[in-house]
Amino acid sequence: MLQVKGITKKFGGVAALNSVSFDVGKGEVFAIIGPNGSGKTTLFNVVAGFHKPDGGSISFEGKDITGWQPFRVAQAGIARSFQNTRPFPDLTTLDNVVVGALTRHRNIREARSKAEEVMATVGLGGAAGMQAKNLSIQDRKRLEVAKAIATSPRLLLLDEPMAGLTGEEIPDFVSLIKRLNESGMTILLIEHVLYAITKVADRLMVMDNGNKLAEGAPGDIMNDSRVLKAYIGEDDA
Amino acid sequence: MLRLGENAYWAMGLVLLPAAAYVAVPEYFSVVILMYYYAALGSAWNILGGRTGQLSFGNSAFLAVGAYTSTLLFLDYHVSPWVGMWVGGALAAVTSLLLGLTSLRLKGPFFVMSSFAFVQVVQLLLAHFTNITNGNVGLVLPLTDSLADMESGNPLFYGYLIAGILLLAVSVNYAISKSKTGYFLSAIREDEDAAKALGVNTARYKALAFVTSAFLTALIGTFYAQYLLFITPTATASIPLSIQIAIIAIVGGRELWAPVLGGIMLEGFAFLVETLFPAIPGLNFAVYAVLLMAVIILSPSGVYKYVREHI
Amino acid sequence: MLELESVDAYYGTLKVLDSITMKVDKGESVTILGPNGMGKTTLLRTIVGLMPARSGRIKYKGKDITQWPAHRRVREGISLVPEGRRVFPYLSVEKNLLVAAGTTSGGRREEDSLETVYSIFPDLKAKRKDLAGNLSGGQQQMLALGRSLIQSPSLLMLDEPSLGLAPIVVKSVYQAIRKIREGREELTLVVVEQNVRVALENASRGYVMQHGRVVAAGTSEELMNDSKLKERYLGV
Amino acid sequence: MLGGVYGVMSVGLTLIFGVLRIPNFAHGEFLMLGMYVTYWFVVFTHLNPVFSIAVSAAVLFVLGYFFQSQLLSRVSRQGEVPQIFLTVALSIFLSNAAEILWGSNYRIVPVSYTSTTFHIGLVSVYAPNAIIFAFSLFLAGLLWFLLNKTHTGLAIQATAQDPEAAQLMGTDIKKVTAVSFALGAALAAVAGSLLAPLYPIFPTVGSYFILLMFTIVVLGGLGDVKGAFVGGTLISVVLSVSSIFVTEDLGFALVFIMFILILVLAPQGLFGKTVK
Repeated sequence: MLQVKGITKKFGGVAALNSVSFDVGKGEVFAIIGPNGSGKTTLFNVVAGFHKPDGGSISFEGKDITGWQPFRVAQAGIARSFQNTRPFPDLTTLDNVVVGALTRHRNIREARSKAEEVMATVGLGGAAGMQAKNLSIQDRKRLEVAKAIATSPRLLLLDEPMAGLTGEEIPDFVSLIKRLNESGMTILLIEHVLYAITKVADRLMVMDNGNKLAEGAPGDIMNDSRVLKAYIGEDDA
Repeated sequence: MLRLGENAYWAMGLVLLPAAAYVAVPEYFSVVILMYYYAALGSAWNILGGRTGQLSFGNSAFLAVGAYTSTLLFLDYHVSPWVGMWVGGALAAVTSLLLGLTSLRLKGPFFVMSSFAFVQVVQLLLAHFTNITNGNVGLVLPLTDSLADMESGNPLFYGYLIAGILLLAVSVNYAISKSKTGYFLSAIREDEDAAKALGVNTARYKALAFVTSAFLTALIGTFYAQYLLFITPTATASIPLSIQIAIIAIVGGRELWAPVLGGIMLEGFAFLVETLFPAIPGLNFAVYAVLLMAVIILSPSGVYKYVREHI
Repeated sequence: MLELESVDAYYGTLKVLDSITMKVDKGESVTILGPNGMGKTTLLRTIVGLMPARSGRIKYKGKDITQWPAHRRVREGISLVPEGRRVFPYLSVEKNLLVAAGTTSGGRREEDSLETVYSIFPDLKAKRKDLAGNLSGGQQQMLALGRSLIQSPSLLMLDEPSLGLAPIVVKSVYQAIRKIREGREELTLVVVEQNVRVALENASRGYVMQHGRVVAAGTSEELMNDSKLKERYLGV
Repeated sequence: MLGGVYGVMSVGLTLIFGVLRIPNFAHGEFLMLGMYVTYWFVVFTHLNPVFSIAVSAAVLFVLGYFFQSQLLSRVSRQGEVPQIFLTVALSIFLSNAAEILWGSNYRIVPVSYTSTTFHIGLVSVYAPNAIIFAFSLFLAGLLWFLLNKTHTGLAIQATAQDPEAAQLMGTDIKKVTAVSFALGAALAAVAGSLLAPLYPIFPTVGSYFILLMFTIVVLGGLGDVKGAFVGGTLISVVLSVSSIFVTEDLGFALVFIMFILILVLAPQGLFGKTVK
């Protein structure tokens, strides 16, 4: 469904991404893990059109979308969430989601009912009338996902959706991701909470310093010594 | 229900005020016209500045485009201003589209500065091409008192003409606020990148807001020309006027009736100071400036909201 | 040295620090752990005064500094090396150091202070005329450390010093930190680090944060060996 | 010759933008006040207008400091919009206050050397222009020294680049911000004093210069001190060359169109320094 080939991105001469390639198949949950600063978010920004890559190509459902503007990428069926949540602060929670739904629906009433449905799915139904800037961290995380799925994407990019959630709240979110996946959405996510990933992802890719370090099933990856080293840290540091 | 009620009250008030003023205080009737004129300019500005968050210090350029187009069409080709005003609107829309395609990608203060320069360019061009515009001397419209020429000896005519344009501007604002475009414009104002991520073609919607705002402003330009029957580059495409338009909407706020309140309040205030202290030129604006500072510091989201919340 | 008594902090209406109480003694090295978004950075920002504490008290060297502006806290010896280094990109390396020295030199000659920093970070001396924005990530981290060092702080706080750096560079950053501590037994260190092992190896005690609260505290050994804690809060 | 003074009048604007991130719409009025200070100084003391520079700089420094620390700082947390409008309000206030106090008549500084020219080799030089030029160079040097060799100057640069990091360096950024605004206002006043013997003085003279100053700072790169002088020189050349080929007003129109294009195409300015 999504093919990423040899993506390179440089900032000020320093390579933030070094020829990274991976494929995501239809219906998969594919996760990218790696320490902070390893290039995960940059990779997301390149896929979603917020950064133009310096090399490589991206194709989605057979179309070459390399270098497309973010709104075109979104219209093509790829929605993203931001790691630092980006609500429309002065709008109500419901209106935030309506904005997303309106990119697929002409009619406000339809968009509103779609938005209400999405709000119920993510568990935000009770906060519909609240201004988005007043939501708690957990609800902001939910809103971030709600806005994205209101655009009825076929591929959903989630940037650390569980960062800021506690151990007790994570299982909820894991089951939400599973439900979304079962409803037919392909999901590509960046995550830092490792044990949550192992419960939800079909495949993992590990990044370190802008390079792809490993790729495979969660079980194999978790036992890879290179991965542990990048994650837990070098013994002699 | 309450919202609908409020809209009805405002609209009714706007329609009744000219007639009431005409009967009660005919010598001050021109003040009502000026109030409506500024309220309409503020309302048109609000579409870009309030809903989209792109502050323009350049809207008077479109007033000039409207005023000059309908006037030149009338003087040179005997086209009635009733037709000319729509041509002016269209021309302003095209101009704003061309400008918008280049400058709307600028953010915050950079867009402000570009719009500021744009007015000056329009003013200099209008002054320069004297063979068409008669330069800084300006153009005088013939006094015909004929409704077909959008003229009348009865001031009430102008009161209702500008009331009509004002209600049109407010209605457009209302229609936008209830539409998909309105949702997208608010999203752009709140967080443009987040709006893009949802698939909103932000450049297109900003341009749409800009074009609509320019179109309405140009209609007001034709009114201005017909009311005074005299236009000059410095009175139309003027930086002080542009800034005043922005101030009306900033002081009022970005809600539907807020720029109307802002326009009525500020013009009423200016009139009051002028009447009370006619001997001191400059005093009205100096006091106006102090008042403006007070509003910005004490009630940054506008007087309308402040009144709704506190009174 | 540093005491926090039920400190709360907010972003708008969002509570980001919830009744934080902690105590750090002179010469200690303490680490603060926890997943992203749990308030670690906010905690450091509140201690240095970039974020106001809405309630509670912060005491430093026995004085109540809760209401002090940031620059005053810095001048009294609290220094923070911020996340992402935040060097002044358009100033030369040396001017970056001089900005820091200008407010806190306390009568020492600037050349001496510069030499002290250059002796610990010889790379910076070689690059002293270069714009800081043109340095590599590792060099910028050294500069950020150098800027703090030149202030002769009593309390040095580091926010994710290894963020975005290659492992070999991380190693040299921690070597530099150890070098800074040599001969400065009085210097107190508070480090936020997501690399749990590196963090605990370089600290004597640690706090674990979750949703703006301290949920666990202990010596490095205790935290290192608490596998349940690691799974539950640290996500490893 | 006027390039230098264009630089001086714009450099304050760029300094204010660099630290406060807002275009100061009252900058033209600061210049206007500088001109009036010189006018009254010469009228009362009969001294050379050059000596009024210190006075106008001091007056506007105080006014600038007061305005930033008492008014602008109150809304600085709400972003740039209220701050921009406050500078607009100040601009309206100052030009109208000037009209109330001194009337709207044009005033001319009574100077003896206004019409003198002298000769350097083959070039004949108009005396006031030469004085202005020499002073502009001197001020540029002084400003460079201030910004690069003093702690306050370094603190101003640091605050412009990253206010939070500057706080971590122990900088009192509230004070630095007020000082930057005050210094910017003082520089505008100095330019006004330099120009006073050449231009008629009236309450709205500032609006004649404001857009030109914006153009110059954008050309040189907003917040870039050196760029303001380069931009000032370039604009004065463009204006004098274009006045040969087209009329003066069209020359201005071209400059302002250029301004919009540079804003869009090269927001760093034409000579803006960049970090690789």
